Amino acid sequence: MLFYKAWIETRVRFLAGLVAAAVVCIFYLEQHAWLVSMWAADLQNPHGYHMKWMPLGIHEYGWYLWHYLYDNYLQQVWALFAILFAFGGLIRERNGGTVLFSLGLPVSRRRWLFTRLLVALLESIGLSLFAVLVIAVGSAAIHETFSLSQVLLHTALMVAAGVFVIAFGNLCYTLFPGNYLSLILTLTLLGAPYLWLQTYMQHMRYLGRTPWIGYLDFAHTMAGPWQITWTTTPWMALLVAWTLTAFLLMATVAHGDRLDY
Amino acid sequence: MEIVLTTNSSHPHRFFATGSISICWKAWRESRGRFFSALVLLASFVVYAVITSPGFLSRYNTRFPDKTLLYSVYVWTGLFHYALQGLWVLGAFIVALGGLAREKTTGVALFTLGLPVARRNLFLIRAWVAWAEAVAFGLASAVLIPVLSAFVGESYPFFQALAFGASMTAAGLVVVAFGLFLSEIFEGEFTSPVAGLCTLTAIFLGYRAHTLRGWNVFDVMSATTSIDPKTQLLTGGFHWFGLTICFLISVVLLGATHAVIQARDF
Amino acid sequence: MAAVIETIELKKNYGNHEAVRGLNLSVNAGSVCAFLGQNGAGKSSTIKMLLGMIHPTSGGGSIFGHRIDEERESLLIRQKVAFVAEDKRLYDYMSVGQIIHFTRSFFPKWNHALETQLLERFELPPERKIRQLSKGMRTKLALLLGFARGCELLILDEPTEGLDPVAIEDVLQIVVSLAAQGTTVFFSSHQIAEVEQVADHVLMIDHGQLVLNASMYEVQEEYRQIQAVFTDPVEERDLRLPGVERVKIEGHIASFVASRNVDSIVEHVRMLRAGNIDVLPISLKEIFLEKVRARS
Amino acid sequence: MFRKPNPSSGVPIYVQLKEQVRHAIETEALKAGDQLPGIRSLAETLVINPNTVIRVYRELEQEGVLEIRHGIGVFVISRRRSRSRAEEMRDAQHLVHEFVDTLKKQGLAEGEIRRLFEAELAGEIQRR
Repeated sequence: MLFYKAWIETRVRFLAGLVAAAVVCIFYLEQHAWLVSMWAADLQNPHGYHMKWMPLGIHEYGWYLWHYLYDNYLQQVWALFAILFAFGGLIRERNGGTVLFSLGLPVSRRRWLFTRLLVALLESIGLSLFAVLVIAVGSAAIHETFSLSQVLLHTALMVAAGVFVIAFGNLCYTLFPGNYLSLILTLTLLGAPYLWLQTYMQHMRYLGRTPWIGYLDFAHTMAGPWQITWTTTPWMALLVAWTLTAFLLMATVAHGDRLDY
Repeated sequence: MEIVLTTNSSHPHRFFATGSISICWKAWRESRGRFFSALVLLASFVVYAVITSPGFLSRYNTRFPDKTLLYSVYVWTGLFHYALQGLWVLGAFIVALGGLAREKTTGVALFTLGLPVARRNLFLIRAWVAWAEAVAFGLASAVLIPVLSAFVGESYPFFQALAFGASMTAAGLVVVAFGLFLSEIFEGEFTSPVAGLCTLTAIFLGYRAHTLRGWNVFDVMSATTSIDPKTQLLTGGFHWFGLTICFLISVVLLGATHAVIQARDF
Repeated sequence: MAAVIETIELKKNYGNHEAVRGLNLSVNAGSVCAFLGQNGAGKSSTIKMLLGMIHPTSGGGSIFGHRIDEERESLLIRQKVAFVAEDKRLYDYMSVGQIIHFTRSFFPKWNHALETQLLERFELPPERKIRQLSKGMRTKLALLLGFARGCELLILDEPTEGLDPVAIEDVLQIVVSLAAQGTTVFFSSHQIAEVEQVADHVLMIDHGQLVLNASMYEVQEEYRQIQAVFTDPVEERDLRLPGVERVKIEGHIASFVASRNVDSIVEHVRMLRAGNIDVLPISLKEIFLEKVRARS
Repeated sequence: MFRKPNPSSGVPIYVQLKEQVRHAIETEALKAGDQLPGIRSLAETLVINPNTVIRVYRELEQEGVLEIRHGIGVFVISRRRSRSRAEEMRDAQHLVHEFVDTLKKQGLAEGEIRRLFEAELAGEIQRR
């Protein structure tokens, strides 16, 4: 029954998430032909930009999907909605006035929290699978073929590393409930390091160095290499992500139990 | 315990003045947290952009020697036309949220509506405070650029930064009005932010990738039409036409929101 | 009769405001115990502490033997206790039928007969959204969700607040019939008439401290209002007798509120050459006003 | 048969209920041997605390008005005793009539007589 309630509360956000993911996927599939032609033109004329990854982009559709979706925009949209799914819980009910009723039920605060997080995780998985569906249909429409297993592996990696984002979103909401403050604070506290680390690590990789801080670069962990095999999945980074998530969950549980309603 | 009834309504207009000041304070009090976090977000981004600019510029120029990148071009394309503008849009939108629809769910709308303040004033004051906050953190971060550039050994004309900031926040009224509009239609705590963020990011990114190449509000905000293509600094001529269009759209949006509030029953 | 609810030196501070100051109360099984107090006297804080919603600053308590400040045991408490909060708001997005179905899934001993009976007596339309219910209807729904849980202990925080007289009579009748079947009821209220009608034990709290803990029998049998007219003026000091709660002297007339051994007080007053002595019964309301006004 | 007691009348509910039961017996609404309603049902109909009903039944049992047979119910004591009760009431009324006349002859107004009686009665309730 708790799932039923948690699902009702986040139903609208889930639908908005589906729409957003569909828009992003369709948009970049539609752009594919135009971008490839532009890169080809650039490579031809000597003055144009000659980027290392351009030939890959032209010939490898799989790489294109990975670069524009799983390494950039779909990942960011998915993370944003994973955070939004994690918002809510008893704290939100406090200013709704129904928290006394909820706490009156023989349900421990932890069970409330874990139900909310589980529903958020399931919705995030649903969102990412829906994106795969849109890619499949879109790719067929633009007559491009891609390896479904790679895309599914990327989805799995994104979600596996993404649990950190869900836990972080929930903790942030518990600490700064309501009045949209939690939304902009989560975007700042999570967005800034996410972007900064991504550019910094790209620069480092360009120089060929891989400092230890690379493990905190969630953008890269969630994206992983564009061709995932058993050895190339960033296991260490995943481990770091999971331990951090565990810490976050413990903090949320401890804070949640201590709260007065 | 005797209760003494005192009714001195000698200065009715004074009540109006203090009334709207307290509504102002209430609007500020509600969005204060979001204002400061938006300010910090924008300021820290400007600091990051300016401090890493020398390294970036030198790297860029070594790789593409024939296309040297001017500092002013870097500032405009990187900040005013892309990242800073995007963050400002995000901040302005979130600051504009809240309002009577939101209060309805927390059950406090009846109290606010019980006050002797017309719904029109409640909304207009909140709109004005939201826009003032957006202008404040927009200008603050814009002005920060020339100040920090001195430290990094670059120079950026103070007046230019101020003009770009003013143009961004002035045309940005559309974004604030859009935020106000969404937050008054949807009661849910997350429906308006989610809907707003999705549409804004979709337009913002869509505009980048040539589908919406034509005129749109972001060009007006970054004053694309009145800058010198080479140095990307303002060339005096001010893009009045674009600004008036933006104000018109904002007025339409504010009018629509006002109508929604008047019609809504609490 | 085992005590169902027990608190030992229960304290709660909000910052430097002491909401509850060392409360020792006990409620016996099968009794209908009323919890009277002004607004802000600490009633809701105490009730929320009993159910683990607020963590006590110090001291503790137990319900059915389970400690209230222990998260795991508080869960066991909430399986045996039906609670109806002071804030009667429920999930707006659910309908009446949905929320009943939702709550029923947590309580194996859910009383379906009582549920249908109350649904029709309170005239609650099952498919209407809670958002569209009036305050009174929402209160009736919250009470239904509490009564139908089939629990041994019922804790109600101002149950009849905002209800029409017909609904109040229904609620009191349900409380009385549940009490007659052995359910213990602990309810806070401002309606002293209701308390006198339904309760058999009274607890009065003021500024976080217990000022009265007596059964309704004691209150009606032992509490008396004594008025004596003295020929020559008398000092308040020598009227400070054991059992006298409060003395008020206006010129020749002294009025006492006595809580016990009224006979010895009357004898003593007669010895002080009092002229006319009247001994009158005192209503719960006057006791409440005396207790609260004396301390404020 | 019984009216709901008035909680805000200042007179305790158990006193009101006792008077109602006595009145029902005196007006012979309840004849000897009749069974009174059960504790739970009376509590529910009058919407009062079950312990109050128990207390009224016990006190009336001590006064010899009712008889509680455990497990079966509560019954009015047999007719013989209650008839003499009615006669006692008539004699008492006669006595009061004469007494009031003598007080009036001494010049007391009706109000004063009534207050004297109430004070005496109140004092009498307290002494028992």
